[in-house]
Amino acid sequence: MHIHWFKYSSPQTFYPLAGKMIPWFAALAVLLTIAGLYVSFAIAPTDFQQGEAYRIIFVHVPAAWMSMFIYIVMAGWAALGLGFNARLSAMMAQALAPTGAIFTLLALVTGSLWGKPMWGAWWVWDARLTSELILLFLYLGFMALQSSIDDPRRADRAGALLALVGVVNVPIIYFSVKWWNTLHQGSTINMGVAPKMAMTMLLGMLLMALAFWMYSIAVALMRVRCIMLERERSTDWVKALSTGGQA
Amino acid sequence: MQWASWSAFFNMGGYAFYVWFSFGLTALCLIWEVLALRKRSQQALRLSQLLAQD
Amino acid sequence: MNTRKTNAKTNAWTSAWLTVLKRDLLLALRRRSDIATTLFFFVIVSSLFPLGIGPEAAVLSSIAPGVLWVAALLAGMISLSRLFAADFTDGTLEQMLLAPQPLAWLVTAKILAHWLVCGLPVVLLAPLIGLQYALPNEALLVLVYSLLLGTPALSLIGAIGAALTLGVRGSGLLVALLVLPLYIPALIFGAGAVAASQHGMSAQAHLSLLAACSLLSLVLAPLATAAALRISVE
Amino acid sequence: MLIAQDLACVRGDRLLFKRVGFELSAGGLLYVLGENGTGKSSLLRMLCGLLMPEQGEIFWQNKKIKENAENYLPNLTYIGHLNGLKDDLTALENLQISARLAGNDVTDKQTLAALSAIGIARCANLPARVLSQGQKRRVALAMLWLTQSQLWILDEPFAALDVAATEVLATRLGEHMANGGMTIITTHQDVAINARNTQTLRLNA
Repeated sequence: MHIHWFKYSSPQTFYPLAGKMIPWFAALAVLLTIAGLYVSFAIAPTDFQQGEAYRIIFVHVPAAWMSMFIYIVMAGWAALGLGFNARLSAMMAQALAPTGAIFTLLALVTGSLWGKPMWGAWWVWDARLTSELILLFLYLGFMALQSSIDDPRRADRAGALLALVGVVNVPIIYFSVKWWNTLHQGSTINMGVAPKMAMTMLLGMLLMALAFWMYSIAVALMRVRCIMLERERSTDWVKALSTGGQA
Repeated sequence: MQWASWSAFFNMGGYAFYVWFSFGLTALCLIWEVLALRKRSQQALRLSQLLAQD
Repeated sequence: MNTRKTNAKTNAWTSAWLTVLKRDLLLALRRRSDIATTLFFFVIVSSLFPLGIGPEAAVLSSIAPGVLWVAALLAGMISLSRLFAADFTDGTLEQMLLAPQPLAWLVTAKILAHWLVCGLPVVLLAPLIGLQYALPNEALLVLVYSLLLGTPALSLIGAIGAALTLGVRGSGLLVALLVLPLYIPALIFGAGAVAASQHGMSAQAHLSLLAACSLLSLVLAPLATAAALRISVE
Repeated sequence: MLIAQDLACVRGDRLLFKRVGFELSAGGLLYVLGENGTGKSSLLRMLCGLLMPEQGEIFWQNKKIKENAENYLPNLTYIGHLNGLKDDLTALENLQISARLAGNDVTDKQTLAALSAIGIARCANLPARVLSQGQKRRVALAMLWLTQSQLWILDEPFAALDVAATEVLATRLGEHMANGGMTIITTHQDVAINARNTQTLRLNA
C-alpha cells in the first residue's frame, strides 16, 4: 500500500497514468453536460416569479459550488504535500488553483448577470456574491505567491501553507460577511433557491455540478502534466518523452 | 417540452441576453482553458525536445 | 527535582522571549523615523477622504468607522514588510530559528514588538482623527476599544504574509494581496462596532467577535508564521 | 555523536549532492571541502536543521534531529556566512543578544571578555554599522567564547580574518576539541587545527 502510493506519486509514473485518465473524465464531463443542459432547458419548468432568467442558476450555482469545493480540495492536497513532503500533492494543489479561480470568476459574472434583471443592478453586496469575490482574491493570492517564488520546492510549500491558512479563514470570512450583510440590508433576496424548489431544478443543478466536477478533474490532470513537464524538463524521462513523442 | 417554438426558446422569455451570455461565457472560458493547456503542454514538450538535442 | 527542571525551562523561555522583545524595541527606538512613517501614513490616508468627499459633518461621521479602520489596516500592512525582512538579510532570523525555544514562541515577541511600535500609536492617534470626522464621544471610545482589540489580530495575521513573502520579488505588493482578504473579518467587526455605537446600539457583540478573532489568531498565527519562516529561510 | 546518513540536496532543479554521510564523535573535526556551488553551505544548513534534506537522515545522540530539536539545538552553535549583526546595535549588544537567544545568559563582563579574546574589545561600544567586514566577522565569532554547546558548525570562519585573529580562532577550536567538542567547518584557508581525529568530506560537482 505504502510502496504503491509512492510509486504513483513519482511524476514519471503518474504522467502516463494521468494521460490515460483524462479522456475518461473528459467524456464523463461531456455526457453530464449534455444531460444537464437538457434538464436545465428542456425539462425544468419556467419559474413563476423569475421567468426564464432563473435558468442562469444552472451555471451560477454549480460554478459557485465548484469554486468552494476546489478550494477545499486544493487545501487538502496542500496539507498532504506539507505533511508528507510529497511533490505530487503540491503539484495537484497548484494545478487546481486556476480552475478554481475560473469557476469563481464565472460564479461572479453569472451572479451579476442574474442580478441585473432580478435586482435591477449589476452588482449587489449580497453575502454570497461578496464571499465569492473574497474567494477570488484568495485564489489570486495563492497563484501570485506561487508564481513569484522561483524555487519550486519553496513555492510548493509556501503555497500549501497559504492554502491552509485560507481554508481556516474561509468560514470566518463567510460568517463575518453574512453578519455584515444582515446588519446593513434588511432583507436579502435569496438567490435562485426558492423554498420549495422543483425537483427537476435541483436535478439540473446537480447534473451541471457533476459535469463541472468531472471537467475540473480532467483539466487539473492536464495541468499537472504540464507542470511535470516544465519542472522535470532536464530529466531523462521528459527528454525521452519529448523526442519519442514527436518521432 | 417547455417551448412553443425555437424562437421562443432563443428568446428566453425576454431574458435572452442574460441567459445566453451566462451560458456562452461559461462555455467559452472552459473551452479556452482546455485549449490553453493543450498549447502549454505542446510548448513544454518542444522545449525539452530542444534541450534533449543539445 | 522535577519542578526545578520545569522552572528552569520556564525561565529560559521567558528570557529568550524578553531578549527578542527588548531587541526589537531597542531597534525601533534607534530608528524612530520608522514609527513616524506609519503614523504619518495613517494620518494622511484618513485626511484624504474628507478632501475627496466634502466637509459635510453628517456624511463624514457616517463613513468615519470604515475609513478609519481601513486606514489603520493599511498603515499596519505597509509596516509588515519590515517585520522579518531585516532579520532575514542580516542573519538574525537564522539565530532565532536555531534558538532552543520554539520559533512560534519567539515569533510572538516579534509580533508584540511590531504591534507596540506600529499598532499602538495608531490606536492612540485614532480618536484625534475621529474628532476630525465629527464622531461623538461614545463612538470615539468604541473606536479606541475596537482598534485595541482588533489591531493585534492584524499584526498576527500580517506576520504570516510577511513570513511567506520573505525575500520574494515584489513582496510589498504581494503581501497586500495575501493579507488583505484575511483582514476582512476584523474590518467588519471593528468598523461595525463603531457604527453600532453611532446608531445608539450596543457594540458589545461586535467587540466580542473582534476579541474572538484576535484570540484565534493569537493561537494559530504564530504557528503558521513559524512554519512560513522555516519554509522561507531554506 | 552526530551521524549523517545518505544525505541528498536539491536546489532549484539542480542536484547538488547525494549519498553524503559521516560520523562525528567527541573531539572530532570535520572539514567540508569542495568548489564553490557544490553545496557546502547547504550541507551545513542541513546539519543545523535549517534545510530539509531531499533524502537521508541526521541523528544526534541516536535521535533524529528534526524530531528532537529540543535536545539538539542547545548543543549546537552555528555561524553561517551571515554574521547575524544588527547595524543599529553596538558590538557588545549584538553579541549579548545572540548569546542570550542561544540560551546563554551572559553578563556584560563575560561578553566583553569574549570580545577581547578575539581582539576587538575596543569596538565593543561602536555600532555594527561602522565596523569593517573583518571586525564584524570577529564579533560574530566571539560567540565561540561564550557558548557551552558541544557541536560547532562554522561556515568559512577564517574568511576576512587577519593572521593574528586566525591564529586565535584556531587555538580556540583546538581547545574546544580537546574538551570533547566537535566542529564541522568549511574553509578555503589552510589552517592547522588540533583535534583528536580529523576527517575530510569532499563534495564534488
